[in-house]
Amino acid sequence: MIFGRLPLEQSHRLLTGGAIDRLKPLSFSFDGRSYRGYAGDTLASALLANGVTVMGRSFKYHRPRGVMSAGPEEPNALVELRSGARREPNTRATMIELFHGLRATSQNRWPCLRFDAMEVNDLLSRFLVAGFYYKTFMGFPGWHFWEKRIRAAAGMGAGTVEHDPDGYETMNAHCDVLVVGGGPAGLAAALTAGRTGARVILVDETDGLGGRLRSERDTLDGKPAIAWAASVAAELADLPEVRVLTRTTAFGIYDNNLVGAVERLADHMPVPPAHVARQRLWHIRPQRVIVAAGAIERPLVFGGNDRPGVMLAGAVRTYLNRFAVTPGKRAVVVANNDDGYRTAFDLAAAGIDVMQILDTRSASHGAWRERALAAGFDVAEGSAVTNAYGRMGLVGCDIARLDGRGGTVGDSRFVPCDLIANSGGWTPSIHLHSHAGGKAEWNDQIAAFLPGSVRSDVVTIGAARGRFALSDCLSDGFKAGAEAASSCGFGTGTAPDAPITDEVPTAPLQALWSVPPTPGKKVKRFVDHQDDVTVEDIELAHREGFVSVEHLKRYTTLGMGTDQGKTSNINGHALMAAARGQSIPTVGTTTFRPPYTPVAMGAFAGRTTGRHLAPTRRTALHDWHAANGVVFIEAGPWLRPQYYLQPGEAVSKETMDRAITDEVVTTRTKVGISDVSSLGKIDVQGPDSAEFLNRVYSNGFAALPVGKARYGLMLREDGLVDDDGTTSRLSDTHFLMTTTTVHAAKVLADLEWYLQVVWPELDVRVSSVTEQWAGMALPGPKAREVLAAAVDPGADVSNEALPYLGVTCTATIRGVPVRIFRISFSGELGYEINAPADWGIAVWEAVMEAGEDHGIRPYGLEAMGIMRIEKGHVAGPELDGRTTPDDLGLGRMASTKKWFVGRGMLDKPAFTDPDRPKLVGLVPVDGVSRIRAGSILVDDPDAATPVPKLGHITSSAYLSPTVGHPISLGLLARGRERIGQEVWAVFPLRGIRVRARVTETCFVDPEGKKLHG
Amino acid sequence: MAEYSVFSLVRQALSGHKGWIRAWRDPEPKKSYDVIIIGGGGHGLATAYYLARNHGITNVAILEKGYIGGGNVGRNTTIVRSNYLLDGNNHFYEHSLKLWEGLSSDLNYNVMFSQRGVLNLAHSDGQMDAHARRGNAMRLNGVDSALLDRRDVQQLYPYLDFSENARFPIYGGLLQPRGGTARHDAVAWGFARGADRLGVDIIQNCEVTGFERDGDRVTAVKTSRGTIGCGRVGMAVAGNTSRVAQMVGLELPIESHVLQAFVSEPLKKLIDGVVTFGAGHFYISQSDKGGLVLGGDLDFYNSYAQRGNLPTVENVMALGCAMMPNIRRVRILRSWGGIMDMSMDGSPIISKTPIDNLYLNAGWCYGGFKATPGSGWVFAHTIAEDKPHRFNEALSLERFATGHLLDEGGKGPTPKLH
Amino acid sequence: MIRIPCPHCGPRDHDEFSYVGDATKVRPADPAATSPEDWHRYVYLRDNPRGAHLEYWHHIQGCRAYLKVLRDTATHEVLASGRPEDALEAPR
Amino acid sequence: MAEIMTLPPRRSALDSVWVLGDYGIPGPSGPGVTIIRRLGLGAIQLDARRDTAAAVARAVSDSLGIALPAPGRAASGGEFRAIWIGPERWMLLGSDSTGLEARLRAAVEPAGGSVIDQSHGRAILRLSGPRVRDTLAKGTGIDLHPRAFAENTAAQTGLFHLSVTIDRRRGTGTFDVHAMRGFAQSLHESLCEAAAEFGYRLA
Ligand SMILES: Cc1cc2nc3c(=O)[nH]c(=O)nc-3n(C[C@H](O)[C@H](O)[C@H](O)COP(=O)(O)OP(=O)(O)OC[C@H]3O[C@@H](n4cnc5c(N)ncnc54)[C@H](O)[C@@H]3O)c2cc1C
Ligand SMILES: NC(=O)c1ccc[n+]([C@@H]2O[C@H](COP(=O)([O-])OP(=O)(O)OC[C@H]3O[C@@H](n4cnc5c(N)ncnc54)[C@H](O)[C@@H]3O)[C@@H](O)[C@H]2O)c1
Ligand SMILES: Cc1cc2nc3c(=O)[nH]c(=O)nc-3n(C[C@H](O)[C@H](O)[C@H](O)COP(=O)(O)O)c2cc1C
Ligand SMILES: [Zn+2]
Repeated sequence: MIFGRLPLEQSHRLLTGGAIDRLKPLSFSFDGRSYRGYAGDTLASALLANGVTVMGRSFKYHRPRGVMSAGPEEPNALVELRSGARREPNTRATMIELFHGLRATSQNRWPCLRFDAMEVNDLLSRFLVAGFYYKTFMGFPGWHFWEKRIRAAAGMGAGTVEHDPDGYETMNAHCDVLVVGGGPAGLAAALTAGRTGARVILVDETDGLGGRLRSERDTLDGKPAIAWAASVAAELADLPEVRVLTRTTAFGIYDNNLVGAVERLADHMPVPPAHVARQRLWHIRPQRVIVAAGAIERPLVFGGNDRPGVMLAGAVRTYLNRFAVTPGKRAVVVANNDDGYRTAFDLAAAGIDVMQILDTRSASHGAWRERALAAGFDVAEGSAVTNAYGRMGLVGCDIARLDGRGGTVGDSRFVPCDLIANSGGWTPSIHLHSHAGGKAEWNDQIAAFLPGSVRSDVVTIGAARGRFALSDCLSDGFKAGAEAASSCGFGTGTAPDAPITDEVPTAPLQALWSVPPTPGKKVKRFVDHQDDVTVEDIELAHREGFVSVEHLKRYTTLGMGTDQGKTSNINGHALMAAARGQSIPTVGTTTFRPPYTPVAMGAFAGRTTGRHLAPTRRTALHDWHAANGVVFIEAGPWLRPQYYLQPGEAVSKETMDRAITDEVVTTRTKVGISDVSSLGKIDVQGPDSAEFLNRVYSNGFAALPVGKARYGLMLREDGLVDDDGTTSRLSDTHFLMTTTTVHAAKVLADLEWYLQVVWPELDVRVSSVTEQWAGMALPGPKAREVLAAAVDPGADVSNEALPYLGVTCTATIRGVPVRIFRISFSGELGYEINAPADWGIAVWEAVMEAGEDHGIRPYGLEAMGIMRIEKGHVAGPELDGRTTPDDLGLGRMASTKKWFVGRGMLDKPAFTDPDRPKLVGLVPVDGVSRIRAGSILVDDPDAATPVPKLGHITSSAYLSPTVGHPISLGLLARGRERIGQEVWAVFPLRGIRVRARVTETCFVDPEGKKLHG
Repeated sequence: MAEYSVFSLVRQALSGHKGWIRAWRDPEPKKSYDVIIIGGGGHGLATAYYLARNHGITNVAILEKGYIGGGNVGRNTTIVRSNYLLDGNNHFYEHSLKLWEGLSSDLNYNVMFSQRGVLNLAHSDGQMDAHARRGNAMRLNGVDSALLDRRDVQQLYPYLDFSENARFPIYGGLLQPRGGTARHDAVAWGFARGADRLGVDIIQNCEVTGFERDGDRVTAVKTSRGTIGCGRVGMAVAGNTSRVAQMVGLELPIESHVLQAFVSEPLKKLIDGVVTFGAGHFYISQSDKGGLVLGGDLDFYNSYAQRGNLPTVENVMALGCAMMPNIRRVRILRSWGGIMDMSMDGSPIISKTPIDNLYLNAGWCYGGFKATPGSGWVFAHTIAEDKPHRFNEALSLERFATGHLLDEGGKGPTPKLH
Repeated sequence: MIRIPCPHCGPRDHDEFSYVGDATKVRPADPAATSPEDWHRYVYLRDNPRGAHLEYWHHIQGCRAYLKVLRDTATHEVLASGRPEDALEAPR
Repeated sequence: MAEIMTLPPRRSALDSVWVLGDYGIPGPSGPGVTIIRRLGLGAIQLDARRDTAAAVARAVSDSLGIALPAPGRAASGGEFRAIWIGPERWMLLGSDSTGLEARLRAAVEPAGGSVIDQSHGRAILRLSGPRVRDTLAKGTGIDLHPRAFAENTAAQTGLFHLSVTIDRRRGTGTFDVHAMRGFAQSLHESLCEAAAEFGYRLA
């Protein structure tokens, strides 16, 4: 058992009421201490039920903080949830659903929550004002010294260094109407739209439907409103085309109304069930979006307003009504709107002493006030809390009368209390509206921004557009749902009647952006609780010229915490507006950006990570390699044989080197076979095929005879080399092009481009046939004998019938029709055999069998690489996108007789500069030193920096088994003129320098006798 | 209080910080200036600062359409390095890096330049070779770099994916120890304050809307706050370059693309330096505040919207989670975009133009933050002397026509690929 | 996600496509008669407008057709789409 | 003439991973998804070239008795299925024994069509069961709801980042997925992982 001690009793839990399940007690721990809560609790409500008031520490001053809200806006009560590889720092206690065995710890404190050494920052706070770090730490001992200390103190929770064991996935959905938010407005909208038969998706961030109804004691048609919500939920569940996703946050609207949403499938459980992802990221593509995201309450800004026990009034009602928790025993209520009264009634109903209702409005004569007075509450108008006291929990507060001009009248009065419920009005959640490109329009009546104009396919309703009365939310919802469905072709567009509410009409609020301090007291008034931004910080920013809201934000970090200013931005911007003497809409607001609430990186990544980061491409011969000692290597998406171990060998440097050398030697002296299936193969058909190839290749293809292959070079439009490969003419109008593995997709796309866009007059079709054919190269002096033995009787592969660059499509091997090309990358007598992929292994085995007596062995990429360097063939490192044909010694392949892609650029001065690096061979003068690829070629390695450079080594073989010493290729300035001379190949990263002799590029059989043999 | 120091801070603390003055003035634009710099981003501000500091030219205005630092200087991932392959770039960026090393003292503003090391991972032999070539070239230029093998990388960053599960195993990497990060906003503000103190007028909310011409010369700049006469004009408007250039009839080898960036919730120190993935575009570091700052590829289409789309977000996160499977549970707090002036070879342009007294600073792609001081330095020189500094000779506008391209990646004239 | 109406497949997410770029650039029809300056203009220079931009996309994961799209680079709104040979106009 | 030989058996890309059985967490009425491999199929790509579409279509209908479907559609005719996969491009499917390629070649080449054998280049899976749509929706952005993707609808699209053809067959929620052979194992892994929470059967 992880819980050593007995659970404490839930001292702050009401005996009845709430939506918790008292029959399902759950044990959990916080900071190592065991507690008990109920199913339906959040961590915050369960801690409050157990009388725990301090749940976190603030970012900068490390002030003890309690819970301020009951929702996603929570800035204070952030904890580390779970442990080990699943540790999740900065998790809002208000959003953690309680589960059995939950473990959470406080964060950003040392050594513990109650005694935090970093609280010294609070004492030093007068130095640590906004932006102090820009003004100091510049001279000795320098920023590096201080940064270490600051980094150690900064950050909130600690991440883990272990790999997350849980899975994530993505899900796509389409619908007619998406409703974001399952409060009364969203429920009404989803229901109306759903009843028409339209495809509807309803998402809500929380674990259930009802929104604010879950927190309030409203009634609908005389019954508890929450019962109405439950009945709507039940009806929605029965509608076949409606999908309800709870625990799902719509975090952003992207172009064309793609709504990103994250569903927490298993965050309310100890670990995800087998085969179930922890979270699922939804791509929702609705025709219409209805945003019914509700509103978020604003705190009042007064002295000590961050003390544990100071809560938003709406949150207090949530704890009372939904969780049956009493967040205090003696409460003071302070508000600039009628919510104060409403809260007082709920507090009283739960048996809590309401010491005082403070209405900051100078005069309010609304119905709520009348009711409160009638009920005997002590109401003080035009008054507010001016300072709150109590480090680890509230003990009381000063209250004073406001003079309406930023000061107080008369003396303040101390009122003992352990709870302050405060409300500064409500801020509509216009985040998604803003993501969709909608404007924010200031509204004086509610003192907040409302959604302004946006396209007709995203509408915002209910509290999210400032309609705070329940009846208005409902009528908004019924109307929007009907309209959205009918615009998608469902229903008549008429809204049903809304149920009847029992609302008490409300009087307007009176904006109040900060409360003056208790006369004579120095107080801290927090605007942004998480980042410890105070009224004074905002004034300082103003003094120093950081007066635009964007500068204010960046200078003070206002609104930059995990809550993104949900509770602080409007207060902060309003205070800046006041300092500037301008209106709030003039000053404006900062930009709303996704995500609405923070989203785990893993959820975005989904399955596309780890092994699945990119799909793996296997050749048709893969299974043979795997059964025959292969070591695979990643080559782009492909897995290709790197080399083959002999039975019983394990991977090591020695076995690898031996294998590679043996593979080269076998191929050069006998015969080898390798898998070249990954080379791109493009089928080119149509009467204009030859003309087309003649245009895209720099060398001529018009006259290529049927049954012949030719090496071709392709340039980009900018004149630099793009790709190479051999192309064969299978008939007058039918060609097979091959490309390098890496460029296969790009070359196909380019060919399609020229055919579809540039030369639509050419009658040619191109298709990839890479996957259709397994490809095997069969080079070596014995290759013809092996091939002759492999092909079925009747096929003639003699030098006469199949000469160098010959092609035949009529042979069969084991009955399988194959294409045989007499081409070679290694410089040996060689063939490439293409066999339909499903028969690839059968054909490969037939060839292996035929070669057995000749000592055939398979070779991998390493041996292939060495042999192509021995031949001086160019590959990826030479085709690096910066070389011209002439740089590579392929200048003769740029025809002067015709136009081809890239020719228009070939004459640029820089491309014809004789000083350009040219491809050469390089060998160590001492005959043994390795010349590593990536070495730089210089005349004088000891020259003063910057050392003039002549070029670099592109490819190298540490040992050419054929010539018996290391060889390499490089690009060297005026290289062809330097053949026979010596240069230095330096590798300062490893302190290596090698004297190298410049040679021709071809080290083996330069006349190409073997090819033709 | 104008001078910043620990003493002034203490003194102010004792008097409630009432004595601090504006970091820069908010002047009305004058009738005309010797030099007008268009664009109050890092480069524009640095240029004005060095015009005054190095060349004694102080009758200078910076015209900024919004608030200074609201462009890319305020929305980048703050990586500073000089690990370039090609000499034309390497010398320039190294000059810039050297300036970074003394910048806070020079400006009397802590830009929090932090040399925590920039590590580029490699995932194949070919990539190791390419890194080696770059590192060797840097060494020959006197620039620090180190080639790490797999084990070295594991020691530095044990939580990267060294498991069997990694799709692209880590072979090693190239480390530039002197590389690092800086506090982006502070760079803008520090240069602004520095320039202001030398007499430069910083004029915000002043959008350039056109030019008055006299033949091959620009005589005045039309703005949303009136027409302002000019001696010379330097243009440093990053993602908006083509638009402003079009006002004088210049067509440029530039496309505007959106690049997204992300910051996570603040964490205790988790990542020491800057790490970039080699098997896809992804880079990450941790801000002094504790947020992981990360980014990746462009959104691939021309865009002037400072926001991107979800597929790129997912791709960036996929790469990040693959490289560092320990950050999957870390939550992204905010995402945003910036408009990149993608040049056709992926390298910048600091150059004279066909218009006699108009100078161009553009084409930064996603690498111009690290260039800020160096760019300002050589651009100021180019404007003051009417000829390039030796460090921006290779960064000319003509190079596209002559073929003297600076294509670090060899991607060719396809901006989205750089 | 930008939804791009493919003239063959209907509207699809933009991540099925690969972006090609400026469609107002027309490759010189007679390469032999094209000056280096015109090649330079074709390969390197871009109008790069803010607002309506005529561009090519390639439906690479779909029907593999190249399409012409008129798209607003400031809002990402697709104003029109068609085949390469179509002359596109913004609606209304 | 070469003697008539029996061809070796075709080896599918999934032979090494296809282990029959039930996996994951089945739903109340058994596995949510059943996957079978469609083996022994000829898949012949047919391109009509410039101005030959009508003639090619006529030739196909005359010789195979199948009408080439319009964009976004698939059609069955006799023992064949034809799927539109691109402008003037179709994939024709029929079992190996039908001699499909030869018949097509004979019919359409004179009419100006091109024929390409892709039989070995594709792995074709058939998915059916109550949770097929949910499984596929984890990997593709297209709308598979019957209102949007009725029988005989076919799409070239992305599935788990791979290019595929999705062909909605007759019957409730039966889809054929054609993938490139080389990626077949990757696709198979993704499909199985996606289906595991619904339970799946490899049959
Ligand atoms: C997401 C992202 C990540 C990046 N990461 C890095 C990185 O890690 N390292 C790195 O080195 N670089 C990085 N960069 C690139 C770097 O930020 C830019 O290259 C660099 O900031 C551009 O120079 P600037 O600061 O002058 O541009 P900006 O700050 O964009 O300045 C240009 C200014 O010109 C103004 N302007 C435009 N038009 C007008 C007009 N008509 N009139 C008046 N003013 C006008 C704009 O409002 C803007 O303020 C990144 C960029 C982004 C977007
Ligand atoms: N007393 C007041 O002045 C006052 C002020 C505001 C609201 N209210 C009351 O609150 C209710 C408002 O109704 P409503 O339906 O407009 O809002 P609501 O607050 O009841 O419901 C909004 C719902 O949206 C969800 N949500 C928000 N953003 C989301 C997102 N991005 N993704 C997923 N889910 C998201 C929330 O979890 C919540 O359940 C009414 O009952 C109204 O009377 C009263
Ligand atoms: C290096 C860096 C770190 C950032 N850290 C944070 C952060 O901790 N919290 C936050 O809200 N935003 C952070 N931002 C993002 C800014 O809030 C803002 O999104 C960005 O500067 C772009 O501006 P805009 O969103 O106003 O367009 C950071 C940005 C950068 C460049
Ligand atoms: Zn298409």
